[in-house]
Amino acid sequence: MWERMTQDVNVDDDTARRFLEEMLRIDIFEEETKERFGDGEIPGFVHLSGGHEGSHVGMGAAMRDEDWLAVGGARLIGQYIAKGVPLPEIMAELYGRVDGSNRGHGGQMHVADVDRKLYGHAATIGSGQNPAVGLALAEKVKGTDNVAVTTIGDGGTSRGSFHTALVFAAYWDLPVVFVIENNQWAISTPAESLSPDSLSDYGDPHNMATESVDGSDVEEVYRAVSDAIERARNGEGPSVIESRVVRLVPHFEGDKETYRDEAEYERLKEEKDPIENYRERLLENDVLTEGEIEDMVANIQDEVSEAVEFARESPEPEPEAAYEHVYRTPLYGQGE
Amino acid sequence: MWERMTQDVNVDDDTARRFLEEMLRIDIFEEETKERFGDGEIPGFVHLSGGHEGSHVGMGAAMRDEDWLAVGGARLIGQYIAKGVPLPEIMAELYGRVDGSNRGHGGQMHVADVDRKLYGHAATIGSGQNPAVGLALAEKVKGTDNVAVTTIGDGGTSRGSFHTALVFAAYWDLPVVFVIENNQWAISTPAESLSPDSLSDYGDPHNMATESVDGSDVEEVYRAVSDAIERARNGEGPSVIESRVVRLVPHFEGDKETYRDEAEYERLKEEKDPIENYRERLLENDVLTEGEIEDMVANIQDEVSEAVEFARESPEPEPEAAYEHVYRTPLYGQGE
Amino acid sequence: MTREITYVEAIAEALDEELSRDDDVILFGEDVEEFGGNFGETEGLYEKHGRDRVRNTPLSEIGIAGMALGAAVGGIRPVAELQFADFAATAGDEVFNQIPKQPYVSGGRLEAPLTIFAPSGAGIGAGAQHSQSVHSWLGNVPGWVVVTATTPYDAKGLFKSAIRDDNPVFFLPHKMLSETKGEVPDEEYTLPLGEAVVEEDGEDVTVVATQLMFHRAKEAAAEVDADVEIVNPRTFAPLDTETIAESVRKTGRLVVVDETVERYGTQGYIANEIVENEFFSFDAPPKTIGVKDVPIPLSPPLEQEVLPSADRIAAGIESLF
Amino acid sequence: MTREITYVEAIAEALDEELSRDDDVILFGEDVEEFGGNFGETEGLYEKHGRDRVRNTPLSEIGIAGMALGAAVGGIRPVAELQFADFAATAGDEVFNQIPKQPYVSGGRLEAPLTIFAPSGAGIGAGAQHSQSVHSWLGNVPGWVVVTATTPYDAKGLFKSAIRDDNPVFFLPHKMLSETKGEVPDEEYTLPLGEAVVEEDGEDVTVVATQLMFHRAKEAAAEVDADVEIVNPRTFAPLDTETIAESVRKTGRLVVVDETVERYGTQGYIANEIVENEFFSFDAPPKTIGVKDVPIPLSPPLEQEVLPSADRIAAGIESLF
Ligand SMILES: Cc1ncc(C[n+]2csc(CCOP(=O)(O)OP(=O)(O)O)c2C)c(N)n1
Ligand SMILES: Cc1ncc(C[n+]2csc(CCOP(=O)(O)OP(=O)(O)O)c2C)c(N)n1
Ligand SMILES: [Mg+2]
Ligand SMILES: [Mg+2]
Repeated sequence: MWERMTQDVNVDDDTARRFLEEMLRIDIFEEETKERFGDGEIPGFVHLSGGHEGSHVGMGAAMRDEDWLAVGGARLIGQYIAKGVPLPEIMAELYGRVDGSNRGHGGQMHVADVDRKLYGHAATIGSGQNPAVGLALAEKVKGTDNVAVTTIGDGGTSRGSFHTALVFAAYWDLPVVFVIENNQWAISTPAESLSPDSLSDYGDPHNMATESVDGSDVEEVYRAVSDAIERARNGEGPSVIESRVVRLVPHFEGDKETYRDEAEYERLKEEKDPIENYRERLLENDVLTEGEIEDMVANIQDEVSEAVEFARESPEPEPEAAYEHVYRTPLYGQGE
Repeated sequence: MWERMTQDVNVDDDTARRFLEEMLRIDIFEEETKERFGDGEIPGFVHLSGGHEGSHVGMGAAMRDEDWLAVGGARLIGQYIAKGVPLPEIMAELYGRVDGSNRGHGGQMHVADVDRKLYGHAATIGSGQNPAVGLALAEKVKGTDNVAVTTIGDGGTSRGSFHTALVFAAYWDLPVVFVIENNQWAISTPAESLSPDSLSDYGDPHNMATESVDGSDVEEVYRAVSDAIERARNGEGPSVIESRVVRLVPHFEGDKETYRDEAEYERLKEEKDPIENYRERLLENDVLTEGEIEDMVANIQDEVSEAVEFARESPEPEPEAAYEHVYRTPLYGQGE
Repeated sequence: MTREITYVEAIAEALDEELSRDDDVILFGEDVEEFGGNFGETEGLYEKHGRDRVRNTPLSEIGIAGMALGAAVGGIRPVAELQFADFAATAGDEVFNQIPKQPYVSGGRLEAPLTIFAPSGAGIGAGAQHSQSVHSWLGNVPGWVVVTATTPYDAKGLFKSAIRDDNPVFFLPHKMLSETKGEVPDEEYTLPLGEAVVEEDGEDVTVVATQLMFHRAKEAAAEVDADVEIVNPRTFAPLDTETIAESVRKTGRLVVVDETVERYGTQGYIANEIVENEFFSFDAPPKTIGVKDVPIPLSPPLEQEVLPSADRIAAGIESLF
Repeated sequence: MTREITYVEAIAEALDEELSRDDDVILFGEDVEEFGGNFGETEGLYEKHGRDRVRNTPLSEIGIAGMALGAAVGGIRPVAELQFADFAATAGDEVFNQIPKQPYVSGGRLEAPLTIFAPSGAGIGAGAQHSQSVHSWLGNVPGWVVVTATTPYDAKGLFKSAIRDDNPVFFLPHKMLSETKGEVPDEEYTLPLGEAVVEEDGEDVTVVATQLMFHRAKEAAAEVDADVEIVNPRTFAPLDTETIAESVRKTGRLVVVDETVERYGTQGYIANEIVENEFFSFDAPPKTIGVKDVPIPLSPPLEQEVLPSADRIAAGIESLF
């Protein structure tokens, strides 16, 4: 089912190093998040991205800063990081603090940063795709060549809202790239019980460009998303990409994963860890040395520790903040 | 774009006669409806089926009485008739009277007759498909081999609810036949601006059986829907059929149709009237004579006049009826 | 100077003027091009402003509302039509969970200056799924500015403000008023959002009413033997309770009429807000009038039965004396 | 005989018993099989009743709710779960326009004996789209029977009745109560729908409260210097106003606490119903308490700020004396 990963490195060394570094950043940030959540420092839900790092980083690297990202599925933090939101702002938001990206109003499921063109995530899975179409429309109306990339999980593709977004994007040939992160599970429901051969087939009736790639290979995702973005930028319309990944972590922290086959799970952890595989590939191809990687890890660990410090030191919002940002006031014409 | 209609008759003579008769019944009933609406006797909206009669009759004939029909699109009355609801009950419902199928609570958009397994119509276009999946599930749970047929317009396929219904039907291989009546228009929006080549392609990613037929040919629709129903009955799962028809009437009575090209419209009326074409075909093949058809028409005219009389004589509901049927009371355990 | 135009013409003028005024305004929805909207509200706009600014969409309210949200966040000012107000539910997640909450959830970093408009209300025999008054649903979801229109003057002035406002605004004309006529200034004008207006002065009883119910309340006021003050809230969220309270402090009596369903509709909330804060101003209990707790039936006599009539309003007023 | 079980266990027992009792009952929703539901509410059911009766669905609330409607009309008795009550909006057309209206629109010819259940309420840091109390939305749509659960006893007895009732019922447990324990009879029992219950007798003031707010109201009652009567409405539509009215006729004072958003929420309607009909029984204005007009924020201190606390309820009670 999974094709063997190619052992070549098909990007330049700098890019390759950045890929590994960014995947490690996600991984280390999330490991820390898990600890902090376990210690009760982080409220609410925490969904981690283990196994998706290659997909997130490949996609992020394919985008320009000016391209929008509308996050879907439940693997969120890796995408926020890949879109360039600073770690301290993300961590402070997970903590629900005033210096968080959303001033503590949103939390893990809602990190948004319009300045960095991160639309954020609709916590109702599958409600981010039509907004992504709207973001692309706005860019088109404004005459830019920026595109909108939007992700969704295998589970989310069952929602009609996803299909409507395909209809709308195709209708005006808008620059939208739909990335389906098929990690084989919607919580406990296996994607293999869905009828399509590849979930990217959902683009076929619309005559969209579609592709299914091994999403645990950062370079493959980078290539496929780059191609799709280029088409979109050139006015060739939307694409649908299935990024086949594995969820190497529970659905959310606390999920006992009773529904998973243990042997298969172990095999996947062994074979499909995007970071481990890429690390080995870079070592084999002499792009990096063990020592360089250790330095990289150490640096990131420092960054992450700083992010945690930042979050911890950021104050809880004052109670009155609960009533802010509901409306922009005065309303038009009010009080004149 | 339209293939030439075959001139053979491929059903037995009795069936052929019933096809023509039933199409005429729809046509004559609707002509009368139009008049009665014009005279202000019928309240609310009226959407007519001109051009869809072959599709409705072919589909209705392919079904057993025990099969469910969940009506979609905005061409409604022809489908109610094809499912066997007595004309007086339909007409009385259009009038909003107590002897209407729905006791005047529903009207033209909501004729429902569970005894005849007409689920009725969701007046929000595209909200009937998931209930159809549920109807099929109920039959399966009860161990019957009855199927659910559900129609939708070309416009309605843009709603995600339709796609979700495909996902659910495919997920359990339920006996559902999705018929898309593509009449080229969603009010004023042309279907040709949608991206699929055939709207039945929407079934392809689900690996469903799909077919696109000339829906103005009653025999073609009969054959295609019969095949799909047989598959469904045999446990071979859902199908999607595109029935390519023409809307030879305004969207609803009152629509000025400013958006249509007149020459093309005239051509379609000339070439694609399912009744006129079938009439000629039956005459050419000596299945019926002019005189027999005239008798048929006269009989139906009587039936329709009776339906109008029935509706006119049926009383308006008493005001208190407005408060009935909201809840079945007493609620469970209430007042004990 | 003023002239008489219809309510639908007022809506079309508002759209036309805002499309002309601001390049960032774009209009989309089902059948807004040649067809001109179900009630004629977008007639001529596509011809004048072109297909990039006035766009027919495929048939999906989720698509329309979701696209409007993204477009607004993306920096333009979308005005999106739903053909019937009932279809707010058809785009339920967008309308209840996404649009009104995104600005808040982002801690104010994200703006959604969009307007959705949709004709609401009963009276044309459109049945249970095309006749609802939904400002109770919308107003119960913080984040929406919910605006109704009662006259051509209101329709134009409020719609223009809705389009210019930086919040998501849901604008609700009433389909029974489409062809009613009224005075509208020749000059450009806007009306403030979030402010109720005393439309008729009176001393004895305050009647709160909007849309079709406003007109029926006026009829009722003419029938009864009391000096009726009529307050038109215009905006249902945020609600200008102060204007209503001030009126009740004067009259001592309150009738709230609205076309939403009574149970958890607008009426009880509005009445209770005033009662709770102005209890000792009341000379009689408050009276609420709305659609009884039933869907809207098709049959015209049944539809009229459930829709508050001028007589029912008059009886409600009289019951307080 | 009784025993102590948790609220979630009570829900699971109700499902188990009704699945055992009636072959027409089937259960479906996201992750109801091995996973056992987000709060453990379907644990063990799939193993016991099999995959034909307990079904994981693909991820679509429209699919779930729409399929439930069809299955009910088709003659079985579906019980469908939405993972969060907020997702009522995600199946907006089904929940607002289709399910509750089809029986009425068909003139009573079509029955829809389905139950949808979904955990509601705030308090677990789930944010604006997973924390809402939606009985104000649902109760504003005639046709739904809307039921909430306050204790394990209520949860089991009301859920069983919901499943057996021939109307569409929306059953709303509260996620903060999942692990609370309470006495539940060993024997089978059901509780009546449509009937409020006086949970605590008192002479001075009536407090109406349900779900989490009931428990906070009880705390508040212990804090204040007044003899508090607590009425639990259980069913929000239809609403048993008579039981509340009777209490107020005795106490002369009314506080309505609920977790819906205050503007067009349940509180104002309930308070006003009593005020309108029992005006002269009141010794003080009514008092309503709910979530202020904001979405639910993530930050725990902010979330607690907007969620009515026992202190806020106590202050509300005291303000009436
Ligand atoms: C509309 C909606 N339904 C259900 C949920 C609850 N839920 C959260 S994540 C999830 C599974 C999502 O699966 P998938 O789309 O494959 O994304 P993944 O978790 O695998 O990243 C579900 C059912 C939700 N958040 N939104
Ligand atoms: C959800 C929804 N959106 C919009 C409408 C208004 N409307 C009624 S019929 C129609 C066009 C339907 O087109 P199509 O599905 O092709 O069916 P046809 O009218 O051609 O039979 C529209 C937009 C509706 N009834 N429901
Ligand atoms: Mg998944
Ligand atoms: Mg059509």
